[in-house]
Amino acid sequence: MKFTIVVYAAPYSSQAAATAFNFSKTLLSEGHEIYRLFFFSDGAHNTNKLATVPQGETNLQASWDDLIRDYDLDSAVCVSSAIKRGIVDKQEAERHELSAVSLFESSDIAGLGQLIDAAINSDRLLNFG
Amino acid sequence: MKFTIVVYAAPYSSQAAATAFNFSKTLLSEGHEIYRLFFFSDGAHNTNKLATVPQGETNLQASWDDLIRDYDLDSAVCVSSAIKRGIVDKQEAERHELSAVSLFESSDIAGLGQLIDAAINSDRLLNFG
Amino acid sequence: MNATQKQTFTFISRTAPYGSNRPQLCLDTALAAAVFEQQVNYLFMEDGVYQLLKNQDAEAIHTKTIGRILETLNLYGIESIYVCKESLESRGLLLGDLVIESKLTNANELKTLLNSSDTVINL
Amino acid sequence: MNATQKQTFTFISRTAPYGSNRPQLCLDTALAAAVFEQQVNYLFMEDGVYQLLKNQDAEAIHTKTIGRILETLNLYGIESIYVCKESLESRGLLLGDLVIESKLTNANELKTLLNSSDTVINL
Amino acid sequence: MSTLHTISKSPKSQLLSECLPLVNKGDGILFIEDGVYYCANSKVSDDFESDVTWYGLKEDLDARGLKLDDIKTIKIINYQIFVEMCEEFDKVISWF
Amino acid sequence: MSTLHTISKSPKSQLLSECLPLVNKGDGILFIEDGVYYCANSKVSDDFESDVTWYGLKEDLDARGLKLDDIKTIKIINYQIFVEMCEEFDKVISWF
Repeated sequence: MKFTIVVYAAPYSSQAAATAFNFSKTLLSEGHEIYRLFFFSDGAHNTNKLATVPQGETNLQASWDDLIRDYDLDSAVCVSSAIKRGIVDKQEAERHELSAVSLFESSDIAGLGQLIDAAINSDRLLNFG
Repeated sequence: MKFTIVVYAAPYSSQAAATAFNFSKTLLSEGHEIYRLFFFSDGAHNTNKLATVPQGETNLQASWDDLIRDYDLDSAVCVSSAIKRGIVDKQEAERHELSAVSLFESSDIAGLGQLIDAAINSDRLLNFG
Repeated sequence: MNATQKQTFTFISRTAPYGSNRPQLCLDTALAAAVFEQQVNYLFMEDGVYQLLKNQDAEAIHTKTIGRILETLNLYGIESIYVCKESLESRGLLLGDLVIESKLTNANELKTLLNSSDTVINL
Repeated sequence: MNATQKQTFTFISRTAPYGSNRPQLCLDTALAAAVFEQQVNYLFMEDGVYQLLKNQDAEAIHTKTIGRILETLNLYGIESIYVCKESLESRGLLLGDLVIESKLTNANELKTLLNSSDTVINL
Repeated sequence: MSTLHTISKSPKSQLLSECLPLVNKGDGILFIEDGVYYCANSKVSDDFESDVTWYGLKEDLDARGLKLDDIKTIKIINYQIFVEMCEEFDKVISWF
Repeated sequence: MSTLHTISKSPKSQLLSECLPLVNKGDGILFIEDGVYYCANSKVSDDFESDVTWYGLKEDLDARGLKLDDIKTIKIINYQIFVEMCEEFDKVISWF
């Protein structure tokens, strides 16, 4: 079955992003498919590649990155959510003359049309916030 | 009167960070003093220098940076909050071998002792979350 | 995207304006669905009805005034707008307090609406 | 910091564990205050009393188990621990359900506690 | 069309009373995250209606120390079964 | 010692009923952000106790279209007066 997972919440401050991650990991290991991950609003913070955590704690951003690469997932970050939060790829960094890139290469900046497309083309859409 | 302002909330997803900013700006323009700004938990996101906003909207991170520099404020970001969220200065970026710096130079990475110190040495401590 | 696939999206906006960005997220997503010519239902429920209050002016808090955007919701292809009767009444509000004329809908009608939706975004 | 300045900090922890990081923020700040040898009061109120339930095990959700940390709160120099009586009762909980023995405090005592505090962190 | 409703905030949120008027017969309600505290108070769970199926996420119940014997009408499921239930129901509505 | 309590979430949060048992005589309660919706419902504001002073932040009331004539017992203040009130009261407790 094809799922789309929408994440509205930042990592660490609430449990929702971790729940979305656990759900995504489980469905993939059960042989289901993820049509698209969509990071929306504060969910954009899950795709920041500059995070590190103390030893023994889980780096949720890096966990998402691993999962996306392991399963070659389509991972989209809402463009208007991302740039306001300092989540930028090379192209956005150049356009806005910013000093650095913060978005994992495993995710792409995308418009809200990608969320509507995902809703249409998935069997199930789940929201985590 | 000496104030300390503690910000727990990320910009944009809730109003709290904007309220903290408006309050801070008002108290300074009324001739009061800020002993310390302390960005805690998701409040750390207010100090990300890589953010841009569409024309006509307010870049809250840049507004904080302006205010901090204009009034030469002491601005501290909780270290454990910051690094988990990809908010790093040059030193943290080097220590964790990260590709970029995301923290405005106007703010400093600090421990929770700086919050206790601020509570002791300010006349008033206000929390915004 | 395959333009021939038309689905029913229902958006439930349950939160007050300005305190959080959830009303704006819900609206932006509904507008995107309308652009892609999907069937869009928009439901204001619980604190969400406060988004429709007249005389909002968010200038002082440096934000877009949501009430003014919602006034023209039907121009954007969102024509099925519902306001939850119970939510309005429990807040002491009347239809005349709102910026738009819309169907007052009770819980039973809303059940049917949700039941016939393909995707529900609930913010 | 001037070590001779001793103030009274009261921490009110009003939220359930794991769903948000607020219990952890409140605890970390209180520990910092204790390290700086301030007078620390710690109050569990509303959903915050759930932090004290026995038999927590957050292994399955990859988090530190808060209940286990709170068991040893007094070792860190936080000895004035209060649990709001009304909050416990309205949730159908008993003192025996909790990981620590602590004073059950009613609203009137809490009023006095807040009144005599220099700084209140309320999360 | 049947719907699985997930509720992820504590009873203080009043999410269940927001959700219930929109629940159709045959729907399921799954408590996750702090939503599992709805299972903690037997006064609350005794009122759960029987034309809806009630679920609680095991991982979140265990984390919070919520014992099984407090819970009468609620089926305990883990993440694997959560995924399976998303197949069984026609759609999922998240309440947060 | 007098305290100014700020409340910044809508009545759905139940923050006022959490706060009130801890309020001392002579304290102030200030509604900001979505907390100003406590001023919107006259059924609520009629119950406000008189040994506490009640305030609402003008900027947040204006943004939300809350008219003054709905509000009886509440003093409307702007950010400048918010700052002044922090001086008048001995400390501030934030409810969010």
